[in-house]
Amino acid sequence: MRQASPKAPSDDKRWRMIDARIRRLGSSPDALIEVLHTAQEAFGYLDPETLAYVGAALGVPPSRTYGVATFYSHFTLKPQGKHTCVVCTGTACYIGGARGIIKRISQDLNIGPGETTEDKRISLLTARCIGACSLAPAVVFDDDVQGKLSPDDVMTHLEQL
Amino acid sequence: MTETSPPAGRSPRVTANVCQAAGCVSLRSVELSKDLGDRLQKAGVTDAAVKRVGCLGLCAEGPLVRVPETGQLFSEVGVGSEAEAALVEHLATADPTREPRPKPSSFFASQVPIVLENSGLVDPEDIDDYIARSGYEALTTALTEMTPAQVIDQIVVSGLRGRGGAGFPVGIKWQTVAKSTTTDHKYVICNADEGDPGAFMDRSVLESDPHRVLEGMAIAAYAVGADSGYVYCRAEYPLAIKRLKTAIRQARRKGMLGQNIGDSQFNFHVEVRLGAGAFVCGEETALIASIEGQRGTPRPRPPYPAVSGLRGRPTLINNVESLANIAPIIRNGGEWYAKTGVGRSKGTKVFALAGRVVRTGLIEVPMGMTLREVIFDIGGGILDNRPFKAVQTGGPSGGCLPAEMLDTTLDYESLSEKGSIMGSGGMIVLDDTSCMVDVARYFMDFSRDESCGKCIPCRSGTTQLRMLLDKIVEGNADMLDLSRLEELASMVKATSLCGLGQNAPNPVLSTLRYFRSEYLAHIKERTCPAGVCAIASGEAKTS
Amino acid sequence: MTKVKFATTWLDGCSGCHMSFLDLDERLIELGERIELVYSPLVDFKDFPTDVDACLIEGAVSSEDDLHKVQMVRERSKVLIAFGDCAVTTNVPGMRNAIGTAAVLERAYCDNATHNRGIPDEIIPRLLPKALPVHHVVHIDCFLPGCPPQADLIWRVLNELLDGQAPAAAKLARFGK
Amino acid sequence: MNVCTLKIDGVEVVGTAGETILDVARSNNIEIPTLCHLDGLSDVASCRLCVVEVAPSGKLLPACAVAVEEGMEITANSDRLHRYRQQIIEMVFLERNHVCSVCVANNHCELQDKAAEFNLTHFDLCPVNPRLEVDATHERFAIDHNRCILCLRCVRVCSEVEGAFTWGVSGRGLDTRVVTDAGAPWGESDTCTSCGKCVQVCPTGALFEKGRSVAQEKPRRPFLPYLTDKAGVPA
Repeated sequence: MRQASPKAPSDDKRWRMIDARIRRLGSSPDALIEVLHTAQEAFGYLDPETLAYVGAALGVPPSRTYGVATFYSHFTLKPQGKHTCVVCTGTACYIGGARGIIKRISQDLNIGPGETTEDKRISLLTARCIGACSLAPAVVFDDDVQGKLSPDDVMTHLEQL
Repeated sequence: MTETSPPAGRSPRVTANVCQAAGCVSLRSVELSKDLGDRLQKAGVTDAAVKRVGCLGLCAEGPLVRVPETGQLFSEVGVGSEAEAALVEHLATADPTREPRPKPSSFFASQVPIVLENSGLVDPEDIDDYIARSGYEALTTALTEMTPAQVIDQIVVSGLRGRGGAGFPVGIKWQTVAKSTTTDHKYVICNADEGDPGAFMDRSVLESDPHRVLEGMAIAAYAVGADSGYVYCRAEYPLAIKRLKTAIRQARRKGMLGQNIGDSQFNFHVEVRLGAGAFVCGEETALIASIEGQRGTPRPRPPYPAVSGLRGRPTLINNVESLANIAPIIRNGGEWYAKTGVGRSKGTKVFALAGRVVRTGLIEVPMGMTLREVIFDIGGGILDNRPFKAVQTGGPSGGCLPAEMLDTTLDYESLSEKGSIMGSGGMIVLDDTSCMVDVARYFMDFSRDESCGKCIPCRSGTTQLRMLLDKIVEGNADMLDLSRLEELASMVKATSLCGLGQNAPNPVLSTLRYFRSEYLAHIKERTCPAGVCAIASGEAKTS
Repeated sequence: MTKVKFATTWLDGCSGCHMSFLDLDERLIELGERIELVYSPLVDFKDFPTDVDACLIEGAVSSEDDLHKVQMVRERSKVLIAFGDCAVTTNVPGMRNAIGTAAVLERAYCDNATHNRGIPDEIIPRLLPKALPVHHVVHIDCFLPGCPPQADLIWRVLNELLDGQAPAAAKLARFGK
Repeated sequence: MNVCTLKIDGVEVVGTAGETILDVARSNNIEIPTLCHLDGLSDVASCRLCVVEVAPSGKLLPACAVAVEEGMEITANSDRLHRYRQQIIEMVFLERNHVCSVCVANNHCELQDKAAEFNLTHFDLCPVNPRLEVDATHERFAIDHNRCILCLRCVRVCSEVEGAFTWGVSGRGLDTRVVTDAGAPWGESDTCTSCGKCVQVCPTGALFEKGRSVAQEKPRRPFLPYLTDKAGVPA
């Protein structure tokens, strides 16, 4: 399966980051998940071109690359909105009112979990537990964890993003 | 990393240990430590230091600051808050030699910190601070004074069992890996893929005391003959990952990891591998597949990873908390460790206490403490004085115990006898506002979403169980559905390929055992006693 | 000897199971000696009697009419036999279940219609959201799958029932052919 | 050669090291049902039909993937196992949209056979009825996901025997699907050699040759053992 290392699809600097990660990990198929992390950090999501490039560089067949990218919930094959809002649905948050928060966001912004608003401003995601149980219910706005939130608080935060 | 420190050579009169674990960080504790430094400087206080430390435990009342010299704990210290002003005042004037030490609050009084002994005391991003508190002493002792077999002996004597959930004796696992022969590498993997909803023990340990885990891994590697290791950590824990990577870099520079550790012949290299959002990767064989860059689907065991694991080589997998226990066991001896605990459950257990209790947070208690003591003494009872209904341990693989079981002791055997499990340490308290059928459905939903899809009983069974529970909470089920639920639950338990599927029915089985009347109310009277489930009244039942 | 009051009926099916029943051929005469056929689409009875001993029911429960019919038949029959794959699993009528009622009606009455396009709101019975196997609606005493159930198997099952035995032969049936 | 004696369903049998419980049972004419297993391919132990009870722990282990050991006492058939196997078959039927009467594999289908073998006359549980696609873009073959039971024989034969790695697995849980390459239509695959092995090993009518009508898809499986040795390594 191993071929000569492929050429990056474009001059975009971000490909060089990915290349560097691939080299550091020895271009081995083992490194697939690590490199996909790097690629998703760089581009925000994994498009077919990225998957093809990473697979070719690591000697992983397309069916395997795609299989891994779709298995793990952290990886996304769709572009995300400008901001992300991750509602924790861990047990403490669930019994603490996460359901009401999701309902409110869905109603007000007209998006369900996993969806992005029409203006591409906000993506609503859910997490199985972010480990901030003492702050239940918790929501992560971009990378900022906020706790003990009411649906109203969440909407206020979203407006201020 | 100290924000302000007194002139070199002089130790500070008082120190403000500012919690920098994820809970408090989200409440702006990083800004707080900067602000405290500024305020002290402005006030001309030169003999007080501000130090960034790991988790102080009482997460619900963050941001937390402890002054170890006086024993004072300040909670809800927001930037610019009154609490902050009081803290600055205390720092400026307190005289630790005269100040009477306050009695520890009931949250801390009955805790026994072994795993968390450094938590909230050391700076997690400073190896020197760790070393100053006997850090890497155990590793050095092991390398210079003990044979690998002697190290394993101490672990066996300690009676330490796996803290990831299953409770397999750690020493025996080590022996198996040590005995396995290979032509080249053996591996040590630290399982930091803490996936149970409602559990944050491992996150907190990694954020508060990462070197402790690395030291445990290095000792394990020495004992079993491994030369490489991985920490498999959830990608959802960015702060833990950052501190781990910092710790690895520092340990390498100090010669505590890498080639010829402590000038011995022993080499051990550690790398961090990120999970990518799959609960099933907490299962050993799935975790290995994931480190190998594949879909995280489990495979049948045997062969066990101890014989054939990562890349087909003998592999030792222990979870964060298990490994965090290693250094103190080696430092103080296995017998010392075995003195704490009860029956076949030795030592302490860290729990993430959450849900409807007054004081939530991270606690470490000796095995054998009762649920009542944890929930009512440490946790301070139920919020708003509501009645206690159930305590959930072990997450989606565990069960719910009712009030009659509150005197159950926290040990592996008692909990599983009562139909729950110790699990990794999530402990969620439920009051009368929770519907137990809804809670069972919540966990089944979790297991269904996290099923890897490989084996039929788990893939399809969790879906079918969830559909039956849907019927019940919607008021569309009959008694036949209830018997189907029970029959299917035991079938999924018996036939699934891995622990995820085998344990997925536990929340259903335990709620059926203790809260059957709630199921019957949904089915026969078409009402939800807790008022949680929206039961459509008067709808004709068609399917 | 009083004859067993026997009926057959259909819901959403293709009548193929009834054709297979007719494939009993000359055995129908022998059967006629033991049963009295009190209702069937194959003969001209207006109403389903109130005291049927045994009834074969073909087809899935697809519409509101089917729903009422199966409930009425159940009430009036001592032994009810789900007859053929459509009754047992929904089979072909159930193929719409994954697609949804609206899409199916749209396809049939709009996309593929040459004149009078539009979904009828009268005359045609209203579809249920999903086609259901009969036993998801009423209690069923015996299942005889197959598309259609083979005449020989129908023969054996009916004889077992008429002899007052549990219909063991039904277990020899298989889905599909 | 290492020989061991063990008991399966009370019968004393002899196996050699490296043989699985399934191998030994079959060479002694003891029936253990299988669905994902296929001679000539590696075992994944995912269908769980072949689980047997191994004393004294009473744990259920997949016969296809567990090697025999001296002194094992195995229950391969019991009322309990029979009921479990019935439930497994029932759930497979209900998780996708299986309509035997209009299937190309009608009467040549291993799932249909299993239902009959286990005397399943109806299903108690509810169907999931997922909306699934048919990919008929390949020149000669097609896949109907409604009929796929995720045994992954196609994925295994494609990598282990053909070496093409065209077939893979995407998604997880109930959303797991077999896919060609990176999820693009089969007809656009540039790794597929059109060898047709996947079609031959499919236990149901999920993979079939185009132009075949109801009940016309007969698999030709015996070719596999000629191509591979037991462990699925190309000979």
